[in-house]
Amino acid sequence: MNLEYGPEYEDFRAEVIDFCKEYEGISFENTSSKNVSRSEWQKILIEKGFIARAIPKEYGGFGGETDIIKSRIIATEFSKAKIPGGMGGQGIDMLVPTLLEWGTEEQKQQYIQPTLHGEMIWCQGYSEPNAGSDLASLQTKGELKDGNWVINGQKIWTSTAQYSQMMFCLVRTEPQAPKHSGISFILIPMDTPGIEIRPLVDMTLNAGFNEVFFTDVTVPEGNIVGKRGDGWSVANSVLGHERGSLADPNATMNRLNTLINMMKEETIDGRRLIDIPSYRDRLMQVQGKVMANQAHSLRLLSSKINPGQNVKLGGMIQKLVGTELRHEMEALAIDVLGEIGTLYEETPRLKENGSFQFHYMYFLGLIIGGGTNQIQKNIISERGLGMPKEPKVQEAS
Amino acid sequence: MNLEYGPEYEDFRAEVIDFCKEYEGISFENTSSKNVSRSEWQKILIEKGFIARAIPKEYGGFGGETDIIKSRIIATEFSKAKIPGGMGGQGIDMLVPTLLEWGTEEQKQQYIQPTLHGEMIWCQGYSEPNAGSDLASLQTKGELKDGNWVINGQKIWTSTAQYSQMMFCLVRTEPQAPKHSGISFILIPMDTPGIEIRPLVDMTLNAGFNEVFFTDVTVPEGNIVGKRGDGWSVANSVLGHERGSLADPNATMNRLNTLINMMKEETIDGRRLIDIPSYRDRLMQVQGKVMANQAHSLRLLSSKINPGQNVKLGGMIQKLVGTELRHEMEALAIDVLGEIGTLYEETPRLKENGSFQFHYMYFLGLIIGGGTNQIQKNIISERGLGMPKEPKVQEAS
Amino acid sequence: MYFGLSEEQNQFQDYVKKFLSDNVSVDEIRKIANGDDQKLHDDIKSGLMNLGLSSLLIPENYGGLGGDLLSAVSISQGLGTGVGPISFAGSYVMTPIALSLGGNDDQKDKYLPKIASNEIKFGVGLSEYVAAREDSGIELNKGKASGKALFVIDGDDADFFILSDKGGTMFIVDKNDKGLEVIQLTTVDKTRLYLELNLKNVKAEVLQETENNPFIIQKVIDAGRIILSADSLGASETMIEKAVSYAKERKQFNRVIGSFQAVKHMCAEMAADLEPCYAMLWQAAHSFDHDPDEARLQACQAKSHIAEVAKMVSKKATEVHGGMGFTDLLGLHYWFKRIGLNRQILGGPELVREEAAELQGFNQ
Amino acid sequence: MYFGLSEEQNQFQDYVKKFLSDNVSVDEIRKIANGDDQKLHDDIKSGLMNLGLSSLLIPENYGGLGGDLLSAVSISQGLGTGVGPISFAGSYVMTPIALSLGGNDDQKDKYLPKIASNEIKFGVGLSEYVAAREDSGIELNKGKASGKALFVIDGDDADFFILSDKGGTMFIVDKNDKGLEVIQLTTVDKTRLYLELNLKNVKAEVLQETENNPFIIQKVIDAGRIILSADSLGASETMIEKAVSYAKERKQFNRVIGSFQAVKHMCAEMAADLEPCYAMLWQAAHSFDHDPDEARLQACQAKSHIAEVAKMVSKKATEVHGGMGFTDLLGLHYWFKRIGLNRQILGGPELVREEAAELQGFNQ
Repeated sequence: MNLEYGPEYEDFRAEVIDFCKEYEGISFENTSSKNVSRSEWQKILIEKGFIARAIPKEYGGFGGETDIIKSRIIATEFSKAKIPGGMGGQGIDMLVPTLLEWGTEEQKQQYIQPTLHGEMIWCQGYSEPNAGSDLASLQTKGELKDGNWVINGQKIWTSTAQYSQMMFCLVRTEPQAPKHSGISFILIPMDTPGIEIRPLVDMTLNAGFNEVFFTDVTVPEGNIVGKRGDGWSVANSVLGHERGSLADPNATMNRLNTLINMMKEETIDGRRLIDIPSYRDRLMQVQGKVMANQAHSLRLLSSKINPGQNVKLGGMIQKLVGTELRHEMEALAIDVLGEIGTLYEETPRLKENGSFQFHYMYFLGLIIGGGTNQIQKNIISERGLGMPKEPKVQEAS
Repeated sequence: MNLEYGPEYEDFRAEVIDFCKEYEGISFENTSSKNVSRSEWQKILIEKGFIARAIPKEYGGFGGETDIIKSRIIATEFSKAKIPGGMGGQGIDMLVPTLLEWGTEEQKQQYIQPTLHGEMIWCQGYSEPNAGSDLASLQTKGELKDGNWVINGQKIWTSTAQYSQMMFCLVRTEPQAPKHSGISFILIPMDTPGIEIRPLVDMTLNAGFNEVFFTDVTVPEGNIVGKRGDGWSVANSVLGHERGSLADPNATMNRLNTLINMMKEETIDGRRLIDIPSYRDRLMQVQGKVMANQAHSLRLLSSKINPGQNVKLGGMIQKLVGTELRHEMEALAIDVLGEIGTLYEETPRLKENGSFQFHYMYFLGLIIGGGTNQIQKNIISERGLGMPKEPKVQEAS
Repeated sequence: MYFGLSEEQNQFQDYVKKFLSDNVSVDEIRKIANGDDQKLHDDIKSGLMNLGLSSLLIPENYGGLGGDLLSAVSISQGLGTGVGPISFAGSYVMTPIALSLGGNDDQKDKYLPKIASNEIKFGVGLSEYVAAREDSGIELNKGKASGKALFVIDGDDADFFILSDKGGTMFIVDKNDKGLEVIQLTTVDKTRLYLELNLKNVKAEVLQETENNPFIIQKVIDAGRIILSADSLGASETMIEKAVSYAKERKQFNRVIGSFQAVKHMCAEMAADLEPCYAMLWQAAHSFDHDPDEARLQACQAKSHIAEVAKMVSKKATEVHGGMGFTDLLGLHYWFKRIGLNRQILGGPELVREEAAELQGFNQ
Repeated sequence: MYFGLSEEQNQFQDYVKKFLSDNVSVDEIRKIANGDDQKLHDDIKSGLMNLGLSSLLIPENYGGLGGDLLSAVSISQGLGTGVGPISFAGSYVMTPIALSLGGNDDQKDKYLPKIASNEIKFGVGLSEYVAAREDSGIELNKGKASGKALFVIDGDDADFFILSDKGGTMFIVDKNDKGLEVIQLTTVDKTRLYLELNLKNVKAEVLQETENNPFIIQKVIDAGRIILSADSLGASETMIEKAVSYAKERKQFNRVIGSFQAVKHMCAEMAADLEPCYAMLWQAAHSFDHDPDEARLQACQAKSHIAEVAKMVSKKATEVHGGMGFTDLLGLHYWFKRIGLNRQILGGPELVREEAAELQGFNQ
């Protein structure tokens, strides 16, 4: 056990700290004297190797090697100094690594740099109303006509569709093939005629997702990534790059601290909530789980930088455990606040901007989304514990 | 809502109370001046119609009609007056009703009366090591040779096998038939040569069950109940008569009171356990569940005596909910006792005879036994909620 | 012996359910929740009132039906199944009980008939008596009330409010009193309205029998807790029904998802935990009506236990619906949120459990 | 940066696991539990001791290996996997720590080398300091101890006992003191022995540094809690392994039961809850060794959280085994019961959670 990163990383940390001092107070707000655009900031960060570190220089990256500890140091120091990090989003986190692996040279040239610089925003077109847990049964159809893909169908759960220039989309192009091998991965400009975006309101009353409808949406044949019918493999390599951020342990720890502070401030009959033993015991139970998850994330980090340290099962459980824990924690916050915990949106007496209720629902969404926790349990038992798959059934009775 | 039984039943209650007074202090112990044999006592109770009420007179019963309220009044008043009730056991509770439905006249004449009088004890031979949840896959084999059934195989989970004169047993007699239609229901005297009984120790360290081995066990052809291959139907009619007593709500309430009294007496650092808020909150949670189940059992009783009151789903959940609740309650008792809660068998400092640990394990056994709670959930979802069955699979992969 | 709702009570509940299923689909709920259609909401309210909700608990000699709490429970269950967007627990249960038990003859004459005939309406704010949060709490001084009532239920269209001081003395204030500031709150549950009241020397009409007699306010709270639990029970019933029927229709992997054991077991667990809640609730109401010694403990335990079960149901039923459960499309969240509200009003589970323990002398 | 057991620690753990799997099958455990074969038990004990368990935490200058708590955790996990029927937490972790931190030079000279060389053995009874039950508790008076220590761990073959008074002053008593009555207790866990001690004016050799310094006894208790948690973690690991492999073999309804989603999900839930416990435990031990400010909170939380997870695992793993899990045939219950014991020793979950809250100043 060694929780030190070593002197070379401490030098790097010093460098990051200096950088943070230099840019102290930087802001994307026009009103700020230290105003900088999102895109300029991306370029500065890339130049320092703080983001896009392992992406070749010719595509606009830093051209170095991935270094997960450096990433962590950057995240920690930026967070301390309140310096904004690099952009995230499905373009940078998912599309760019996919193109690096599967794209043609032309595609890499065309898309990676503007994406990294925040000039090209992407959304993801995977799920469909009838293809959720069973994503591979998707039915949005792509036909090759006169050198163009003509696409018809519907996607759902598409976040940021309204703000995106581009979508990467799974489309059934080989209807005769078995379901996993009939799919292609196609890039679609969002201003193509025939695309309709409808915001999808969720239980939090936000419209964080959209439905996207395609009617004879036509894009050039060359917008396919990988070969025809390779889409499932291409998409799965993307999934592999997806951030494990659904229930980030640091965010969870911050929420716990928010909860604790709230329980010290709020009262019932003049008594602090934290002094009510049944609430306190629930808090301690949640704290125990948070601590376990914090430690576990260090173990996972360690396994990524120490070859031979195998924490395969440990990686698979993150989403299941993390989302349930956050949901439980937010529920506790609501419970200890009692009636005040039910307040939401614009209202007097609201605590923490209504974020307890928001996250209580939002994390229920995450328990469901991205592979419901039932699917997660299948994966853990099959891939993690080597248990047999559900026997296949031909047709529902 | 009317929780009164009405005047005619209050008359009956008065009659029962008189009876209890008459037999006050009755005992099966030789040492008692009011000694009576088990069998004599059975006869007295039958004569009054307090047990075997609906069993025809010619087979040794009372010859009346089933009256569930009278049964309840008897149980209540006997319990108050500490008068012993009638015998239970698999002969009286399961075999007798089965014979009434399926037995030949000769079988009824031969078996029912001695069984009711406690002179013939029965055990049940259903489960096998490889036929548990999937009981119908049982393999104990019966072949008809020279007018006799020759039985080979093994049974498990046979309680009271050592004390029984007879076993009613499920045997595969038609190996070519589909699995549910190849089984016969056969009566086997336990002193038949070729029967070996081995006690089966369980996690409570008691041997409440046995394994029973059959080697060329030979019984007359006429010992079959119902036709060849009818055994599954015969046995299922018996299951229908099985007592819903796995987690009797009154027993649960008594245990709760034991737990509460213990929490008032025992201390930590001089403080009563019940004054420790986290323990108290758990106690209150358990009490809430017990109260819900108590009320629910009244609703079920009501549905049995009021035609048209349908509580079908409510009846299906009893075993699942009741066994989990008892297990949880005993676990709480152990937890509040701390180290002392771990004591077991003969030892200083033991509380309540070690019954908290015993029941903690025993009810885990009941969660598993008699159709695991996983099977119960299948039944509730399929028969109670009308959800589809698990698709059938031909052979394990 | 008969344990359950009577034929009449079942029928009354069926009227409510039928009215809601005929007139208040998810689309209507959504319009009301969004405040888009006041007329629609008014029509639904008056439709429901026409069923006789307002007169149910008013004694017959004051023009009401003289019903008991179990009858009110049957209605509340029905309202819960369809998240009926209408006042009930406060205006038509707690209020008539408070007036009947706590009012003098003049007060009963003055208010009860008009409640029954739906000429006047009361909101109820007793949260501070149960658990005062922040700067809330009201002091009575020579017939004047000052302070804050943080969470008043059924306050929409209210002409009067029943409030209490810290000792449990209940009193009526008039909505039009110029010392009274009415502040609208927004909660996750938009099927019902909740208010904060700010009082500065407001004229307080004390319910005389409640002075130095906390038994009455406790009785009123018991009734409120039982009725809110019935609402959650009804909402849970619907959530399970919706989950089961969604699971029977929705296909993934060439199967209806309801044939997957994981989904089946979630549904079985919901049903198994909810089923005993019916009897628990009816027994609590029956005790309230006929066996006062048992009623308060049963009300506390029903409030706590049903809140816990309903919370579990609201989560699992949403999960069974997958992504659709998380959207507004099916509107499942209206039931989810209604359960969330009922859980906290008049004491969340931990608080009422502690009260249950106190009642039994368990904490010294 | 490396977060985990070192290669050496893993190896040490593997030795322990291998010794147990080679020498201590369920049949051996059963014989030992039944007290049927003292020689067998002695052989197993000495085989395990030969791996160096007794010297692990003894400082090098006293003839030990000078290992840290994380190393002891790795051993304890290994012992837990095979329900190793041997003393560890008390005799070879808490004792050396108590003597090293609390003893004077003479005491260290006198005891530590002999513990390392396995010439003497200590039992430990600090339950009364954590939570005194019934009439237990010991008073020290002029070098004499009187009272009762209710739950002494690792008391088999002990020559001495480390006990404490209510203030946390620890002291040694000699097994042969004629004022000392040793009472054997029987618990559900027969893989280890537990004792009650009854003291009447027994000579008490006080560990001087512990007088007026409860920091030391707390440190000893932290270590004990971490080591017991490691034992439960190991036992849970085995229970999951056994459940998974049983589910892959056992057929019902023409399928291995491990292909049923209900069974798969039970196994997945066990694994998902247990997996983060490894890191939690190692971090607690690491803090104990290197970051004392964090150690006590982490020890409390690890004790509570792992106890809860292990309890859940012990139930579900038994359920996956069906009827076989309930019998003695597979002996699964030895793991079940070991988990049950560890849960209660040195404070059950509620008690240590309350201690965790106190440490953070949460309850005033």
